[in-house]
Amino acid sequence: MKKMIMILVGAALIAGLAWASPEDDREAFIQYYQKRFPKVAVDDYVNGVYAIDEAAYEQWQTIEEFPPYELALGEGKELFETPFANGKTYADCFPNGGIGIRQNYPYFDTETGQVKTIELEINECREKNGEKPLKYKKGPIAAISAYMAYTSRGKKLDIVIPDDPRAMAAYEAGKEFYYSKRGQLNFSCADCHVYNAGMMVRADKLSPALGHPTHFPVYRSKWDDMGTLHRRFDGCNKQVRAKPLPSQGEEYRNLEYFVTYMSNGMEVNGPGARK
Amino acid sequence: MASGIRMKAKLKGDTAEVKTLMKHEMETGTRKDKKTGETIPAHYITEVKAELNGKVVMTANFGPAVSKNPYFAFNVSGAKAGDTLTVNWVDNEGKSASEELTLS
Amino acid sequence: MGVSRRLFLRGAAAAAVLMALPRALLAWPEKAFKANSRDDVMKALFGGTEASESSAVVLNAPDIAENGRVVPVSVSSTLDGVETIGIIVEENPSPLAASFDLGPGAAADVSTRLKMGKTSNVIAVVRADGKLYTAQKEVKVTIGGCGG
Amino acid sequence: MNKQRLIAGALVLGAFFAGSVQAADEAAYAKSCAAADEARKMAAELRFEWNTVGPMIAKANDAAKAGDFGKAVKLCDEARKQSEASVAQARKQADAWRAAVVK
Repeated sequence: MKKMIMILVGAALIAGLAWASPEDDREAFIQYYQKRFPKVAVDDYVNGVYAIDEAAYEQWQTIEEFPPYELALGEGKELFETPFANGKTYADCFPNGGIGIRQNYPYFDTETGQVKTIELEINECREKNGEKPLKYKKGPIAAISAYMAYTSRGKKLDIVIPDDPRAMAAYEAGKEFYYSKRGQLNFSCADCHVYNAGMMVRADKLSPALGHPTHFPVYRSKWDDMGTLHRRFDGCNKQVRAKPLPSQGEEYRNLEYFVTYMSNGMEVNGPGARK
Repeated sequence: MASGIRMKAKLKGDTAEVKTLMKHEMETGTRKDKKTGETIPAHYITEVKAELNGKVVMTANFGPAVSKNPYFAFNVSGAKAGDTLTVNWVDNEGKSASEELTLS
Repeated sequence: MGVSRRLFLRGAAAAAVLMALPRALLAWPEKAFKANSRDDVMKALFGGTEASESSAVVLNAPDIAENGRVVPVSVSSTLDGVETIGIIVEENPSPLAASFDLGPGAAADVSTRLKMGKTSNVIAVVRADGKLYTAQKEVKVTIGGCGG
Repeated sequence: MNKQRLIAGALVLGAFFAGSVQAADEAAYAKSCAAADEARKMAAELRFEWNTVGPMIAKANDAAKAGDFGKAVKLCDEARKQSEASVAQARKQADAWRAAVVK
């Protein structure tokens, strides 16, 4: 199935069909939200659901006075700076010593032909230096990633799709995932966070997809804990009664690639606090 | 940070506005372990003391209804730059932690 | 048999708790935290239930809690001589959530975050110069899980 | 004497009958759950498995262990139906998603 889609994508590209470019996709995405919520400035979408929910916004501001993720930030900084057994540190694995680089993730690595997320590279760094990989959804990796995001606050997401058919295929695969209905409830990501953003599901207001990836990892009150973007993907998939796919597996990384591209140009403001 | 207490303070005139966040589970004693089905014993901070230059200015008594990783903010008058502000907590198991900062 | 055994067990558990309490904790108002009604909390913490509602007590809490696990609540007062502030969540199994004893220099202005099991009145009680003043507000709690 | 023999005969026959019913039930369970497993495998390969299916099959296996093959068959039949529905979902979405893209 997947192969067939790839071939189709490839064929379409070669045939030069009127295929929407990622940039067309992104512009259409923003226009959609501007039409739907005319009073909300595009830049405000970095605040997630709080951009479209005034009462909740105030409560969130109260929490932000001393957000619960600050504990994780302290832990993350410590972990980030503590050398591995071989004396090297995370800083040795990343450009600019890992500081202020979150806005460039995820990126397409033309060498390995796959999408690299910051969490994936944190673990690659560990393994390269003889350390055991961390679990991807929560705990130390969320703390380290939170710290790295924090050092990048205010920088604008700059996701690049290089001139490489594999990169385009990864983007398209992420897009396909985003718009495909899944699970027993037969909902796609877009059904909730695009077409029903702002509507209530039981007691919750559905957050808009625009700006979603700017504030991860997040401290969620529901978790009483920090979690990575893929932990949230996992939760969303479960909510529509689909079996979640592996964190940092190809599908979720491609999904992150697409979703983050849609928020290109928006400021990194992670880590975030959410209910 | 090893104490698991984060503190922030701002001096406005002679008033210090202090905010603290304390890492603690705050177990209510009514939750059940999902795997074993056993009740998780209550474990929560009972008392937080705030001291200015070694003198107690405020004591907060907590029950298990205070949220996980408790937040506690308060204001102290008669403070000036260079003063030492200390916050320490004790929990129902007798564990404790302490953190201090110098006002500036 | 059943009853007396249970009584005995409860007694034993209470004794165990008391023994486990470190000395520094003796000031912790255990009775008030164990009380299960607003009036019992008032009696245990303040020695009486007679209180007047006062606009000099300001209680800040959301109309609708985003998540009952983390409800921001703050209490301040313009009254002179504030000694103690109590925060009661009426519908919680143990209504007293927190109390604050103010020493010299402490302002009557405290903030914290509370767990609320369901929609409930939140009551701020302030003792100033030996008298009790209150402010209260209903906070709605809904449960959910689809926030982003 | 005759009567006794009759009773004994009836008992033997009854036991044989019960045994064969049990064997038939067990075979139905094996068949139904093998079909469920296969459908589930297909859904998983397409990455479209529903999270309702795994627990259902686990429950079916528990029921079979406890000897309740009727219940096990019911659960496996439902698990197979849901897996087939998710495979159909995957096939449909392979094209349908394009129509949902924001334009």
